[in-house]
Amino acid sequence: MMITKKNTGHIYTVSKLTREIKSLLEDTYPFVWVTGEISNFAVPASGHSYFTLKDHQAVISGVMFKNQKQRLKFRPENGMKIVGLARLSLYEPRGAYQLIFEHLEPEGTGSIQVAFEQLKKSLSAKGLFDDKHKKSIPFLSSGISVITSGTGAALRDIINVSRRRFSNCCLEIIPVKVQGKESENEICNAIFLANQLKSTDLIILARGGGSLEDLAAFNSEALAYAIFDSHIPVITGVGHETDYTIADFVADLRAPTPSAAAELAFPDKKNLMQRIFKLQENLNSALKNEIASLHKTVLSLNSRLKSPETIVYDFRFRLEDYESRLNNMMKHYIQYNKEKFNWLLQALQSGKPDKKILSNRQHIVSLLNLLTYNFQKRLQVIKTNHLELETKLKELNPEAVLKRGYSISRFVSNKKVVFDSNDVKLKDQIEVVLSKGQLITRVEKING
Amino acid sequence: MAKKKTFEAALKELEEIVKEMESGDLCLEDAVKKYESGMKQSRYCLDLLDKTERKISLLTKDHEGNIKEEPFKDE
Amino acid sequence: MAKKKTFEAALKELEEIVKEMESGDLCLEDAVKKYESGMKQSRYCLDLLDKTERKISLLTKDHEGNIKEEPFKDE
Amino acid sequence: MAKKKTFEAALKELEEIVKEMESGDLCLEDAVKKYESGMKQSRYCLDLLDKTERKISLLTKDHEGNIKEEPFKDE
Amino acid sequence: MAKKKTFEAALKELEEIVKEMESGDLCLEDAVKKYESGMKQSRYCLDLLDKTERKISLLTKDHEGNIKEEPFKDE
Amino acid sequence: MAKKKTFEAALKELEEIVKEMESGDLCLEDAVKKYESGMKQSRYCLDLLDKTERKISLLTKDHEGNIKEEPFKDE
Amino acid sequence: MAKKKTFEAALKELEEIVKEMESGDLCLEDAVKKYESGMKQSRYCLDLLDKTERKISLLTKDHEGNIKEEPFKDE
Repeated sequence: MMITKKNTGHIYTVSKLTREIKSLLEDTYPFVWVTGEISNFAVPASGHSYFTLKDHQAVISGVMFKNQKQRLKFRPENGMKIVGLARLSLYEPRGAYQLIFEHLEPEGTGSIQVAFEQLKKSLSAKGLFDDKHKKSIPFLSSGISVITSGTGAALRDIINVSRRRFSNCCLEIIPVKVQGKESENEICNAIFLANQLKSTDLIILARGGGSLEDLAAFNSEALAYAIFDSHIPVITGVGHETDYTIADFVADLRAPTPSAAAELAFPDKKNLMQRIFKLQENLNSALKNEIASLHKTVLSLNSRLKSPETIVYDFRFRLEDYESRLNNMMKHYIQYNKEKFNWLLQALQSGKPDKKILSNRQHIVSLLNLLTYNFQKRLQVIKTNHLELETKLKELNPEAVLKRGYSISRFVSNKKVVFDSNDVKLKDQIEVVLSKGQLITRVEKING
Repeated sequence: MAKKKTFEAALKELEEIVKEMESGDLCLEDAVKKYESGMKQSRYCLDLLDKTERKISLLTKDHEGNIKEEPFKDE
Repeated sequence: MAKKKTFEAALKELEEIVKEMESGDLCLEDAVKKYESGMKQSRYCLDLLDKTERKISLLTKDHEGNIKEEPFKDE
Repeated sequence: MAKKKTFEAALKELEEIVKEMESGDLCLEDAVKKYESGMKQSRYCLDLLDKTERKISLLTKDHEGNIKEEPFKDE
Repeated sequence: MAKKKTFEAALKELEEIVKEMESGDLCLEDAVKKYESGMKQSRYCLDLLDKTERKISLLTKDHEGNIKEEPFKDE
Repeated sequence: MAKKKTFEAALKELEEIVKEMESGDLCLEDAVKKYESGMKQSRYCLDLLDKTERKISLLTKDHEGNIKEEPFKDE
Repeated sequence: MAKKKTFEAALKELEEIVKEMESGDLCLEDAVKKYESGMKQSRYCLDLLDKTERKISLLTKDHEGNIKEEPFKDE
């Protein structure tokens, strides 16, 4: 039932594992009946008895402490077959487990009355001992009816054990006589009473040790049926005898002594609580482990969740590149167009018409000079022509004849030149034009 | 309701839960649920252990057959 | 709302987001959105773990110590 | 309006513009227009990057540090 | 009015004028007219280049420096 | 009136006059008339050249220098 | 009246007169008359030449020098 495998990958220390095995063993087998053959029997100075118990297949170490041994009615020795009630215990320093015996009795020995054997046989035949009729003992009983002598050591033992193992137990003691004539009846009635009251869920039927005669009530058929008919499970704890009583066979659980019965009836509270605490601890650590592991997973994912900052940086670089390319291209465009423009402007300037103006000006000035020159030349020719004519005219001036002594005669009256003397009459006034001056004359004679 | 569940059953349940949790195959929510349920079982068990007060009584019958209950005075 | 999403679902989502982001095929807007969502999931997961841890601590104390368990009002 | 254009779209546009300008067949007016448009896209992208970075920084701080995330009102 | 003529058109016109002037077949009046017209085109081109350059410089500054972009009122 | 006669026409006329004068067959009156007319044409041409020169100088200055273009009122 | 006779006509007349007088067939009286008439023509020509020369001198000065052209009032 305990956890034996851990797939959480947890690694045990030796001590821890051993401790867990110990509690596992001791919890699972608080008390066991075991049978086997004694060997290697030894009693060292301590007085405790050490031996191995074996059968044809296995061996197991056993010990019986001095106190328990004193109560035995026989001396155990090698080769002896025994039945014993023992706790299983693990000794941590050596990792060895052993059986610590509370009680030992020889197997198959003892003087048994024929009646006992007959009753046993008959009841067994009727099925009263059958395991299928055995009721389970409540793990944690709510109350226990203790049927025993009100004054005996058995009751004290039971109370002591119960106080030790389960301090807040509820005990309902039904005192009975455990030997003598009335004892059988009283015990049977006590069982009936417990079943009638139903205030408990377990019955301990106990008695201290005694002879077979003393135990007569426990070997009675009536008690056997009373136990068998009880709805409440019954644990027997009768005497220290090696022999079984009939009651032991019918009981749902048999303990060798009253205190052993109490031990079987009461779980060890401390142990149980530790077990629960342990489970709680396991529960806590399992959840904590899970949380821790999930925490780790989340953190690891978190660390892989890369911020998109680097993407942003990449894009920034790209944008810078684009922008600088844009700027460069734009500068290039402007530069290119400027150059083209400047080239054209230069071409335009070199085609500036001012040279043409200069040459035209020179051309006009030279034309003007030529015009003036030719005009002057022409004027000169005209002047010369006129002068020549005037000279010629002046040479032909009729007054030149007079300078050679000639004179011209004209009628004063009509200024007509006198060519013929016949035209003249006497006393006519004639003007004589000389080279220098004029004479006015009168005709005195005419020669014709 | 709790009355109906025995100590043993609760302990068993708690043990099962611990086993499941230690197997590690649960999702967080289920693990928490299991954990809570486990704690409940454990508390239930502890309560059961602590619930009763120590009581030892003596049942006797008088001559007329009437049952008498009286505290047992051994302490 | 957050109550309705289990830890496992949030963790799964976070895992998906991390994977998608690691694949590197996201555009800027999506990457930012994924990152945001991833941060949210991771916070949510861590919160749940913290809450759960505190709960355990309270339950444990209640048992061994003196502090009584206080009911979680948000549950 | 700007909200409707994704960063990727703007970047793509910018890329196209740079390519067109580098192909070198544009007249001055077109080049200027392209340049202006390109600068606009680039500024838009830078704005988005700035915003994104601030957001990331807030998200990251919120997660690692103490500052609480404040909702982005413009989204 | 100037808005309607592109830089390229003005430059082309200027080119035509230069070509015609270089052919040398013009009479004085036409040469002067062409020169005048050429100078006009060239001034127009220069203005456009200047404007463009200023505009680019502003856009560039706005981005890298501190000066805010002022809208070009004449556009 | 001067506007209507081109520089080239005036120059042509002047050239004709010079040629006629050189032929030498002119009577005084005609010679004088021709001479006068030649002088007039030449003055006209020179005037045009002066005006043109000033105009070009202004255009050039305006372009290369700082002087603002003043509209030519006589055009 | 003088206006109406050109320099050439006057000169022609003078030439005729000289020719007639050289023929020698003229009576004295006619010769004297012719001579007087010839002298008149010649003086007329001379006057015209003087006038023309003054005019030209003015035109030339105006052109090359500083004196402004004064309109010829007798034209």
